[in-house]
Amino acid sequence: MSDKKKKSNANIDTVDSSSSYEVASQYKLMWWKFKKHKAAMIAVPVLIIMYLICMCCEFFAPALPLERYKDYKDTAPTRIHLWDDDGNFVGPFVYGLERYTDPYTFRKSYVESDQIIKLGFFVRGSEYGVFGSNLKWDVHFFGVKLPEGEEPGGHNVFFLMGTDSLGRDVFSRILSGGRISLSFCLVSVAFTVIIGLTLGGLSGYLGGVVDTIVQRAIDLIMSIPGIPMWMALAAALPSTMSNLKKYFLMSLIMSLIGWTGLARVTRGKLLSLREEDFVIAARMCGSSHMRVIFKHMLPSFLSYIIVSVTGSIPGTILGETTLSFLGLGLQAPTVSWGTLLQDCQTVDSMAATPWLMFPALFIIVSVLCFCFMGDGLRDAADPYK
Amino acid sequence: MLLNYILKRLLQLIPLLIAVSILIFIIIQLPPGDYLTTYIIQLETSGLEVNQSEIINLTKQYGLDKPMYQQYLYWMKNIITKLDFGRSFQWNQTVLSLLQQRLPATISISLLSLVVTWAIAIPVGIVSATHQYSGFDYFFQFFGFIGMSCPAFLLALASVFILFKLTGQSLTGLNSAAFVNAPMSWAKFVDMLPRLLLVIFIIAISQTAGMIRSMRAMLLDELQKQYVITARAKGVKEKKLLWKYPIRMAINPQVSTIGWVLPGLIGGEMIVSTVLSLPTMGPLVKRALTNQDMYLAGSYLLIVSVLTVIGTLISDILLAIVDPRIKFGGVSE
Amino acid sequence: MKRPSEDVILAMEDVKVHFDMDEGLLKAVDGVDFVIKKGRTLGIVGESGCGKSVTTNAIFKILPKYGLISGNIWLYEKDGKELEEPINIAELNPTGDVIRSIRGGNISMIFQEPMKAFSPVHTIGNQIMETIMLHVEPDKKKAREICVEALRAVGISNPEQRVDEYPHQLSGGMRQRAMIAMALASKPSILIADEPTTALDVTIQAQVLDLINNLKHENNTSVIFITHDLGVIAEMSDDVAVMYLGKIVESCDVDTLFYNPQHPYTRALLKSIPTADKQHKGRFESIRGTVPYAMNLPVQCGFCDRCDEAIKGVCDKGYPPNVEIEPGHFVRCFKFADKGTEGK
Amino acid sequence: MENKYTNPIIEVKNLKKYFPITSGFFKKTVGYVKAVDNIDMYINEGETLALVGESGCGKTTLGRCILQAIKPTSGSVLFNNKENKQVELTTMPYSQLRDTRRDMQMIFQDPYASLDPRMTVLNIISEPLICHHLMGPAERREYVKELMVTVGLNPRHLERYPHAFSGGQRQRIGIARALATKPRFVVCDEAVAALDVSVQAQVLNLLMDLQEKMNLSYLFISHDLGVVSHISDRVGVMYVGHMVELADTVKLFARPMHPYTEALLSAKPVADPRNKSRRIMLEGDVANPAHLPSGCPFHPRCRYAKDICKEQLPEWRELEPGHYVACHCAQDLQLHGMRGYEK
Repeated sequence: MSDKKKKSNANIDTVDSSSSYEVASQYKLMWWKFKKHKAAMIAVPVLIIMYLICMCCEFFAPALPLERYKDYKDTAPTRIHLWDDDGNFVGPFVYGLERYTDPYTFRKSYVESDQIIKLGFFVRGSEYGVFGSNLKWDVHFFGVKLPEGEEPGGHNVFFLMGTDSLGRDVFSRILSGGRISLSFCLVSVAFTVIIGLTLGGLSGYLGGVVDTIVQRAIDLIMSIPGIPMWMALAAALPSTMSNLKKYFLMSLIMSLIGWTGLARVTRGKLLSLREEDFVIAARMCGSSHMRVIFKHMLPSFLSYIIVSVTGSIPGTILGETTLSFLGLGLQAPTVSWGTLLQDCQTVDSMAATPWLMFPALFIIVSVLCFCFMGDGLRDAADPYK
Repeated sequence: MLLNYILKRLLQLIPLLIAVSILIFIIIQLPPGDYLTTYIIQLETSGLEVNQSEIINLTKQYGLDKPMYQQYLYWMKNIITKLDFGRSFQWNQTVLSLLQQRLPATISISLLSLVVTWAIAIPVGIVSATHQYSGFDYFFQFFGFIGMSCPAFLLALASVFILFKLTGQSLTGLNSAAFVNAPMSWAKFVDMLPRLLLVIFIIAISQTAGMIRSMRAMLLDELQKQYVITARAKGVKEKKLLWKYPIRMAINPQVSTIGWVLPGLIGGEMIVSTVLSLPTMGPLVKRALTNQDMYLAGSYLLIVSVLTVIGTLISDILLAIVDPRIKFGGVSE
Repeated sequence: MKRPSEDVILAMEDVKVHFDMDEGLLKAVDGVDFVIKKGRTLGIVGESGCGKSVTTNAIFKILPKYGLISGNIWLYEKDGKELEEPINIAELNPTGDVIRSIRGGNISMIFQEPMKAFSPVHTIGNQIMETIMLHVEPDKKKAREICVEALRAVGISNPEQRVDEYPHQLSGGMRQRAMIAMALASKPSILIADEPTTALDVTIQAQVLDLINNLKHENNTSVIFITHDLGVIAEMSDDVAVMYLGKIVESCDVDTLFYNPQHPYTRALLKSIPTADKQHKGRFESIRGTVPYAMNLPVQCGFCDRCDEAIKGVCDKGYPPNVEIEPGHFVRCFKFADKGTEGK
Repeated sequence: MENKYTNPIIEVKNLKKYFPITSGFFKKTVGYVKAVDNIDMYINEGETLALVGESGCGKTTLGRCILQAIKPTSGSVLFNNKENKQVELTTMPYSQLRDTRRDMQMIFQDPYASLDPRMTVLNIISEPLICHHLMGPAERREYVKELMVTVGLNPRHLERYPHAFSGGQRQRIGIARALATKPRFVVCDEAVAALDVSVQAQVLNLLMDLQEKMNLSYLFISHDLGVVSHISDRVGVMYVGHMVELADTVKLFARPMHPYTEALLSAKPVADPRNKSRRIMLEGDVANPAHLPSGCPFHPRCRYAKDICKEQLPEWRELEPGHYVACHCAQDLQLHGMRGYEK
């Protein structure tokens, strides 16, 4: 009940607001149920934070994703210290890195020097365009405190999760890849919703020939294994295509399989709702077709749509990363979590530079969070049970 | 009764299979450039002489100069009458011979994974449901979530990496280097076994997670049903009762899910075998796709689709056998 | 516990079933006493949520895990023989051997919805034979013969063939007959019928009621008949217990209940049923308000808020006593607190 | 009594509703379920016509066909509208039908399914007002409160959602919604079947009060003969899609003319232990509406059946003034009515 309503009705005492359960709307009841799912209650803030950080990845990352530190290839993650060797508290800092060649194996690696490089928040770093615009800014959320006048890219370096074989900061690349991977699944799901709702809705509402055609199409798509079909379709995209185009086409390909599930849910719900007493009651009240659909039917199956859609996100993320990992999806220089993992395809590379596996952690955490959230939503979808 | 049902289902499959083959043919034709030019370029770049008569032969055999729909008919005709799936220019072999070399391994690995999936998921699901909110239940619920959120390729990478760290052995491939070209022998089999098990478990795990969840939910649902109380009221032993009624009812829908578990397993097999470079279809098809060797890729797609459709059919028939409501036409109520 | 008299088979003593739920303690059954006598039918009548089904489930010990049962349920006779030491069912292990030999063997049950009460994937023969093999005849072949006979006895035509059919192949009425066959196949001494005809049409209901009555007389079975329909009660029962909010508010023989009811709730209930033979197009005398939810209730007579005869300061201060106003006629009401001897 | 009602508000002629049974890949129609078959009847202004019958007999379908909630297969439904003009509902265009719905409403069986759980009581009851563009928001609010008082609800509960009410209270909300546009004809579809006895009596009283107050005509669909005997002026008995008998309530209960009515009346258990009824047991089960027996659909269960019953569908005849029956042998039978009605 909104405050507005209270005010519009002068005598407040006619409104019984003593017990909140009695006046709780659908969404309030759903929220109460959702709140009981502890894992989901943790997952949602984690996801929000991940999205926020990845959307503003230039600001939150200490370096730019394509920026190369030529002298620091395959560097292991830098350790952050708080106390110096003598036990004095300095605050967060790292030691400088020196190249070291093993005299027996000739393997190159880096060791900590005595140089103390202080870390800080809101530090100056490489310049970037804010949200891809021409507006330039060089402040980063955290990173090394560069001495006045020194340009970034020198020897005052700090790699939270190491660097790859070209000397690029893995952490910065993960955030940037997160922007692609995390937005990709939303775009794909948007396509899924558009196709699934339209076809499922038409199928359920019109019935007859349309229904038969859509049902057969679903059968058809369901009978071709998803991953090989994704791969075949992705491979059919010409390699000359621009990255942006490829991004959208790839998400469309993902949704070409995902929509079948949603269309089934939509159709089934529409068919069953059409026979529900309260919908017939609405028609008997003299509601128009549009009012019946949008005022009475849509709100009651919206929650199921949301559940179905959230349920399809993990599969999309996994599919995208898998395809990109196999080199069939998004391709370099586009950075996504899948393409990042391409660097550790063999046991040898994994053994030599295990920090390149960090993107996997982000994949697992984000998918896990979506799974928990989907679980919580499913529990809350029907608060009237 | 049952035979009738099977015949009816088989008849229904024909239009579906035709539609599947058309769709796959379209997918094959999607990449720019036609098969012949790609083939000629391939030959030229590898420094081989282009044999004109061979080109003409190919053109005739696959109707490559004809309009699209005729090419499709040629393709289908060759497959149905001669089992001729076309040629792979990359390997300069018929697709059929490639399939013969590698498909058996693919199919056996997929089917074994299916067995392992069930062997793990069903008992775990049962114990989870009957001991709801126990430590066991919580552990496997957590395991289920992890299994669902970890992509198969990552699982493969991680397990190979961990085993490498532990044993110092790289477990990629189906055999260690010494045995790759050796003829099949007991020693080779012993060498193969741990690798095979690893592959099967990796493929099975991601499917297992989902199936444990559905088995658990299904059984929890069935345990509330009135007929369980009826059986209890008859004085049936709790354990016997559990197996005879709710577990059987909860397994029924699992049987009917072969249709959607199988595609998942086939996809999983493809990814895992690519990552581990196994001598199965996976790496072959991946290469075919990246090099747009489309007859090979298309044939693979067609075969796995047909397998999926057959799997669905089998699961429907199994369901009809275990659930009398379907056998006798329509679920009442 | 001494057996009150020769013909008492089962006695409930202050039986309570409480459900420990998140929101509080749900007192589904709150102190119920009655006895089951040989060959007689006890009808339990009440509105939905009064605890009548939970009471009988307590006799079977088929309550959910969070259901707490207290009081005594004494069983004096087992397999047709008097027990030297009566069994207290309330204290039995719900999955133990003793209760399992009683369930289906000495006490059987007919459920409300025959469709849901049968497993859909087993033949009815299979499910009926299960009872027979457990309690009567372990040999499969002989059990099948008994099963066919049982089906014939409940009026199912072609029982040799029906034995191998699945529940969904039978009509609603046939399924309920099969259910009765299953319950009576082991010749139990007590049959509990939990709203056996509520899901059936009137003409089918008539068939089933007739069947239960005939079989009861043939086998001299005691019956507990649960229903909300006073018409069915009048047809079926010898003794009646009226339940309201987990308590028996009035119990007596069926004639007394319909011709000399004493508790205000019973009287109001009898007036509010739409019987066809009343004055045409008359208004109903209804009971105001609704049955409260049996959770976190104040200590007072459960009916006092809806009762026209409630005495302020008495009825809403404590539970009314159970009074035997005439031999065998118990009323739980403050109006009769000093008009008879207090019963158990 | 009878002359009081002479002005039919609803007239049903040859009404049929067949549901096709489809099968196979192409959904070929292989047969029909004849849910409602050739029904003729009328309802007078201000009277209550009850429809009784066992489950699956088509009484609910008939009620919905009359209100055009389901499009009938054929036949006509004439409605006497406010201008006292008979209009044909089956062929009426949708927009006009929407307007006409102001005058005819429906009360549902299941008080849990018939109210949208996502709407407040205010919104539920004012839905018909909004749809017909009656009154402004403030006025509507006051009117809804008034209505809530009329049906015995606390108007302070205006902003509550249905989940906060008991079954009986929900049914009152449903009644308030049905009455919001001041209709003249209401179909009560098993309106009290889901309620407990004590609450059922309250709701029935309310329905009778409202009828008196607003001069409503009811089509009261029920399976409970006890309820029907109290509330209705005339009763129609249905059996697998066919109307088998229709007469004044007292007449029908006292001297039924169709063997099925007789069996139905005798099957009802009477709340009187000293006077246990002698029942007429019907053999077998209700016929399957997808595979009706030839001739009279009741003949396999009828103890009076003759050869003609197996071959010919009996005609719908008015044997006595106002007493309609579809039975070949009706005039030759002396059937028993319900006790208490028989003199």
